[in-house]
Amino acid sequence: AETVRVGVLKFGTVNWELDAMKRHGIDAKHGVDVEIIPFAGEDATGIALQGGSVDMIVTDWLWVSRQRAEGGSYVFAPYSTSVGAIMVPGDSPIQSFADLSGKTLGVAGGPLDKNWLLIQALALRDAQTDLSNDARIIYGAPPLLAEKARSGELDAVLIFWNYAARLEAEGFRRLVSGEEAAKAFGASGPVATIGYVFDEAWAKEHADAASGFIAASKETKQLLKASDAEWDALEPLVNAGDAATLAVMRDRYREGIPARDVVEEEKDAAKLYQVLEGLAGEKLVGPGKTLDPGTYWSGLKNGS
Amino acid sequence: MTDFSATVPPSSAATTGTGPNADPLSERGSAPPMPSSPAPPASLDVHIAEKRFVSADGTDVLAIADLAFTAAAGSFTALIGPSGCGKTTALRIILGLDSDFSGHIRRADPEGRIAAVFQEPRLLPWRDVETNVRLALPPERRADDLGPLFETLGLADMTRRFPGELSLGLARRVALARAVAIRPALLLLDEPFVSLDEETAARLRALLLDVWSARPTTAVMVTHNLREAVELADRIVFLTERPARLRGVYDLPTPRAERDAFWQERTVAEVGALYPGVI
Amino acid sequence: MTDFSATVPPSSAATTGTGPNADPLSERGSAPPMPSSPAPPASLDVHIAEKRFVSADGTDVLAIADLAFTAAAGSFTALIGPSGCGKTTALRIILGLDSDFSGHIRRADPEGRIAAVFQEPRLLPWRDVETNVRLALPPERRADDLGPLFETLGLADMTRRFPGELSLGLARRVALARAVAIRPALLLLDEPFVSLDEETAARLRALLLDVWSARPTTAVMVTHNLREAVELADRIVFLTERPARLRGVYDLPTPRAERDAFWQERTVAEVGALYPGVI
Amino acid sequence: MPRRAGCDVQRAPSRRISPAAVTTASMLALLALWWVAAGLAQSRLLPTPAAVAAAFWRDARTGELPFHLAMTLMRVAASFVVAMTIGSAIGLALGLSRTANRFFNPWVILFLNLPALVVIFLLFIWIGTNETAAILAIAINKIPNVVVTIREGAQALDRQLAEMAKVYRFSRRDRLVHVILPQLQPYVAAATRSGLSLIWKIALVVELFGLSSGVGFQIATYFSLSNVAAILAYTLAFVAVMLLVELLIVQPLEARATRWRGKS
Amino acid sequence: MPRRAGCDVQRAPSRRISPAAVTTASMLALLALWWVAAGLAQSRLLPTPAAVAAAFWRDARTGELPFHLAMTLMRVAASFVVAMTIGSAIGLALGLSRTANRFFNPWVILFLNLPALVVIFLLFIWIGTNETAAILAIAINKIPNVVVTIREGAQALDRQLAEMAKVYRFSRRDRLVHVILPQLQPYVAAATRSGLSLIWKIALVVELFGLSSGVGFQIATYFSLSNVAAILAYTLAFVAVMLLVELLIVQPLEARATRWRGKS
Ligand SMILES: Nc1ncnc2c1ncn2[C@@H]1O[C@H](COP(=O)(O)OP(=O)(O)OP(=O)(O)O)[C@@H](O)[C@H]1O
Ligand SMILES: Nc1ncnc2c1ncn2[C@@H]1O[C@H](COP(=O)(O)OP(=O)(O)OP(=O)(O)O)[C@@H](O)[C@H]1O
Ligand SMILES: [Mg+2]
Ligand SMILES: [Mg+2]
Repeated sequence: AETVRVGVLKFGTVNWELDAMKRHGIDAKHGVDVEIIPFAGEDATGIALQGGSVDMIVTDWLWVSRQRAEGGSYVFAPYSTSVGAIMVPGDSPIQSFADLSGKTLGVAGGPLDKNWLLIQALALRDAQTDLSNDARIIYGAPPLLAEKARSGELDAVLIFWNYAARLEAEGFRRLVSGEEAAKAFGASGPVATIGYVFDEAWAKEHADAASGFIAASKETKQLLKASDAEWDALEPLVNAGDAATLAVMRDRYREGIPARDVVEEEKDAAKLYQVLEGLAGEKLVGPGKTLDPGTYWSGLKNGS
Repeated sequence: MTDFSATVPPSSAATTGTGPNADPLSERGSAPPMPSSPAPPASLDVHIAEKRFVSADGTDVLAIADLAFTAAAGSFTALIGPSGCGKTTALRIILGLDSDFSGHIRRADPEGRIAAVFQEPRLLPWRDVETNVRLALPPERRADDLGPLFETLGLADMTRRFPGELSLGLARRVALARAVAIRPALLLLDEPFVSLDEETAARLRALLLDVWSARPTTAVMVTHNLREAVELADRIVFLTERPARLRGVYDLPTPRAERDAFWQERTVAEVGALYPGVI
Repeated sequence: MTDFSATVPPSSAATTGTGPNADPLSERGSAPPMPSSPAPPASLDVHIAEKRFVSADGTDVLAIADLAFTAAAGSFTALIGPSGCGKTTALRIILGLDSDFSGHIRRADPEGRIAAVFQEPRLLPWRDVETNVRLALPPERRADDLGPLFETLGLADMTRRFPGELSLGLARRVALARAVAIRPALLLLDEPFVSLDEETAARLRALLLDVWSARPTTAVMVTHNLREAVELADRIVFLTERPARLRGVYDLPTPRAERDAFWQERTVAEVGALYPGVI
Repeated sequence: MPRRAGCDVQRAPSRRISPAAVTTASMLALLALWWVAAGLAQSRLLPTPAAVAAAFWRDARTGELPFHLAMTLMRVAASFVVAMTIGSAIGLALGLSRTANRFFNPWVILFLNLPALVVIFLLFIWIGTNETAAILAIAINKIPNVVVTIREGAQALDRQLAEMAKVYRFSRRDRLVHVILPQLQPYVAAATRSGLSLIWKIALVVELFGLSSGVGFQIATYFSLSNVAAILAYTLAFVAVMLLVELLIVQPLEARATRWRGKS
Repeated sequence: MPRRAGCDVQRAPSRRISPAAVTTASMLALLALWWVAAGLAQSRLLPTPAAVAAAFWRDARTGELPFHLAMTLMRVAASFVVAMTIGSAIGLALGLSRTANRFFNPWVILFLNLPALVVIFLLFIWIGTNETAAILAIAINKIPNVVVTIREGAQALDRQLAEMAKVYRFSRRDRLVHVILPQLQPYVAAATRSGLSLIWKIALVVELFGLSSGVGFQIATYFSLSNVAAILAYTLAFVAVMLLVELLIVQPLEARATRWRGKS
């Protein structure tokens, strides 16, 4: 079996999947030997892929498209449709965008986070609320913002889905999610914004490994979708702490499993790309005016 | 002699010894006339029973074995002893810079100001000559005119210079200026006149006597120069080789006005005969 | 006299002046007997036309206005001048430590080792006494037995001490030990015998003559002590007040063996009369 | 006087090159080096000076760069003052008292080695994500460094001068101003230079972590977009300010303070 | 001799408290302080010493903590040696030559102020995410700090001793070992102490940014879980090692080097 080195966050969702995959020998079944290489931050995995110390990481198509536009040759295979959401405490009076006016909103990921851009655009379009001016925005690292939301210092927080799930288990509720914003801007279904990313050249050279891995990933997802017991085994990596939290994490993960055809995904991604290009311009998307045509891995279309 | 009255009040004469010049505790001295100034001059009782150093390599160095002497109020004492015997150590103990010894130091007027001319100039290299002197002055006299003093010491045109720009002899003069400028009650001098030519040294000795006799100052001076001691002191304390012990005390009751060249030669010869090796 | 042959080859006698003792360029001197050692001794030609300092406050200090003298191979020259006139400056120029002057310094044997006794001891405070001396030795002599030298200087029981644990007089002796230990071709001394008692000073003077005469060494010594100069030198160079100019040269052709106390007194008086103020 | 062979020491030629010329030459050399390297690399990850200049202008025109730079400078300046004052005082106290030093040394080592992230996180949580917390977090990260540097200086203080000051009854203030501080000058200078840079680096982390303005905030954003040219533009803008501070404030002050050492 | 009133100076009482006792007392005091504070806070974000000890044991038993700690220590040690050697050499050279310093000073300021992130990012991409790149990245971040500290020391070197060494023709090696280095000792000590801590902090960032092992990797991971107890367990494990280094290596070396200063 060919070895595939995958760079993951130690307690990240990708690691859940890979852990289950290896425990059940699903990778071997598809002719690959997955080597999990843990990292401590999103940026670290990107650096590792560019530095050549891993074959595959998980990141978004925007990154891939930008790299391609600038001469890189990475490709994308959908992994999850889960994105961040604005969370508010369960008893919060905030019910709509308009209610966010004058409130303190924490935003993880910085001003160019694509969810944030889409949600802002949505608020402006549907509720005539200019969040970046009408609300007090606090950017920060996700753990910090999560703590601040718990302590009540933030009235609302836009945060990545796994943090959001945790908050949900603690009684927070979802005001709006990235998926809804994406739909509002023309996506025909849930768009997998993050996916496995690897070098096209590598995939060509190791075609069996690449498609074998993708297949193994799919099979593992089905397993995680079907089996609750599997999640108990994953608890050390999920670190939910209690059964209720684990249940929320599990449900949100399952919701995020992409089910649509790659071609549709690609179409929606291209649409969103246009929207984002319009919102943030070159700063966010790089020199490419449209989603780079080779962004989605060709192996997906032929194979499935 | 140059007038530097702003710093030191005018005195009757330079070397005439109007100040008290004998030690009441001495066997040979006669009771001195009390000085006319209001504050009583400091008097000093030194008894160093033992002073040891522990050197960095762990050896124990007995520097002073037994040294006791007194200095009457307003008297001038000279300390003479071989190189490395413990003179500087004794001065440091008197100054209160070293309290790790057995014995005692008693001053009649512990509040009175002390001045020290160390064996090295010990000037602040980053402050100019004038600032070096002025910083030693008591706060109420910080603004005094030091011009005449610098004039006498031949430093008038270098008050703005840094110590690193002075020759060693000039730096020593600045140290002397600092000591006399504060008008101390107790003045300790560690070989103040070395590294100076004879002419300059003589001028500074005259200055020192001037200052010393102008107000009630008790002075203790370390020297290797018996001539110097005979010219200046009321009492000479001789020390032995290390560990320093009291070798003997020689009192000089002759008033300074009567100390002419002939007297000095005779006295130097007499002392030299009593204490072989010091000349 | 103590034997320290390991460091300095044995010489016939201490103060008898077997070394050359007159300057061939001098008007009064006679040609000296050539020394028997293989290497020719250094000879020195000093001409400092002008040396200025720019002080930190911007003033221009003319330190030396015109100073020229020569020292014959193997001769002993004394420099006498008032405090702050420029003696140390002249020595630094001769040592090559200051090249910002007009004039020239010429040595017959520029490769020959120079030793300097600075006006301060300049020891490495973090190295013990012995290491301080040993570091100055040429590599091939690093392992020499320095015991006899330390013995003569009264330093035998403190070779492991740090300079900070020495009295100033002891530290100066270490500096002297360092200078003579390297057996220099040219030896420059800046007031080497101050801060020492008479007995020690006499012993060190004898040592110095011993070393100087044992091998062809040209010596230049700054001193404020005319007696010392008369005892040791073949030639005395007198300087004026700052800016230093040549005030005069006095040659002493009398062999050292014949310099008894009476001769010394007479000579000191004679020189003192010729150059008022130096005594 | 006849010219003889020998060692002839002549007046040294006076220096002709002005300090300003040397500094300019230095920067031009650096620029040339960079341009050549970037030219050879031909990579988006090592942009040419021109690309960086373009990135600079883009953000300078919008006023973004000046704003974020000003915010960072404000934080750097405030934390610097706080850290130097407190750190010097502690360092001096520990350097002068052997017992105090023995007691507090483990504390110093603890605070020295506390990860910046931990301090920043806790302060942001306790005090809130505001300027006070940011400046305090930066200062706390820097103080131990100032302490160890100044402590070394205090331990190396000249005893002879201290004795002199004691004998002549210098006031506390005089002792500090005229005896101690001049001796600490090189240590203060070292703490200042490496301090400013350390503070700036911590400020970057603080801004990245919980603030919504400042160069660190911008760099983090550009970093997630792998935009090295923009990162360098912000970095060099800060470096330029530091160079100005060095040339216009630190060096003149230092020249004054070390005037007594003389030139050579 | 009759006892008179006056200023009586007596032998000072000998110090009775041993250094080890003081250090122990210090750490106990720190522990007590922390426990009280944690008790008052009652927050997951300020765990008690017991909670941290539990976290420590949990990861120590699995061998995880010793492994990551060893990796970090290895990187810290290697970068320290590289940074101190190169930094001291450059610092000494710049401190001794006024012209070289004038020329390279802007470069020093540039490298001093390059954000750690930028250096780490570029090196990881150019060299790859491996140990060489990591150690180099850490060293490059630290070198300018060593340079500025040692440079100050070199500028404050005693001229008189340098002259003495010149007259007596000390070899280059002797000059360095016996004249220059002893004077640089306090600067080297300052650079060492604040250096070790700085290097450790940069190592944390490096490990966070591209490595799969080390304390930084673990801390960042626990950080995403807001697990402060585990973060503190790793931090304190490193601090403990640094304390041991301080007590068993740095202090004895320093005591030897400063023996000549004498006690007081
Ligand atoms: N810290 C120390 N450790 C060990 N020995 C010391 C220390 N300080 C001084 N000594 C020794 O104590 C003795 C007395 O020293 P001191 O400086 O008092 O001599 P001194 O009489 O002033 O000599 P000099 O005339 O040379 O100045 C000397 O032998 C000296 O080496
Ligand atoms: N760096 C300097 N800047 C300005 N003036 C200086 C500097 N160095 C020395 N001088 C001045 O030059 C003159 C000569 O100094 P030098 O040290 O040569 O005197 P000296 O003859 O050795 O005196 P002494 O007998 O006191 O040692 C002095 O007036 C001194 O103040
Ligand atoms: Mg002494
Ligand atoms: Mg001199």
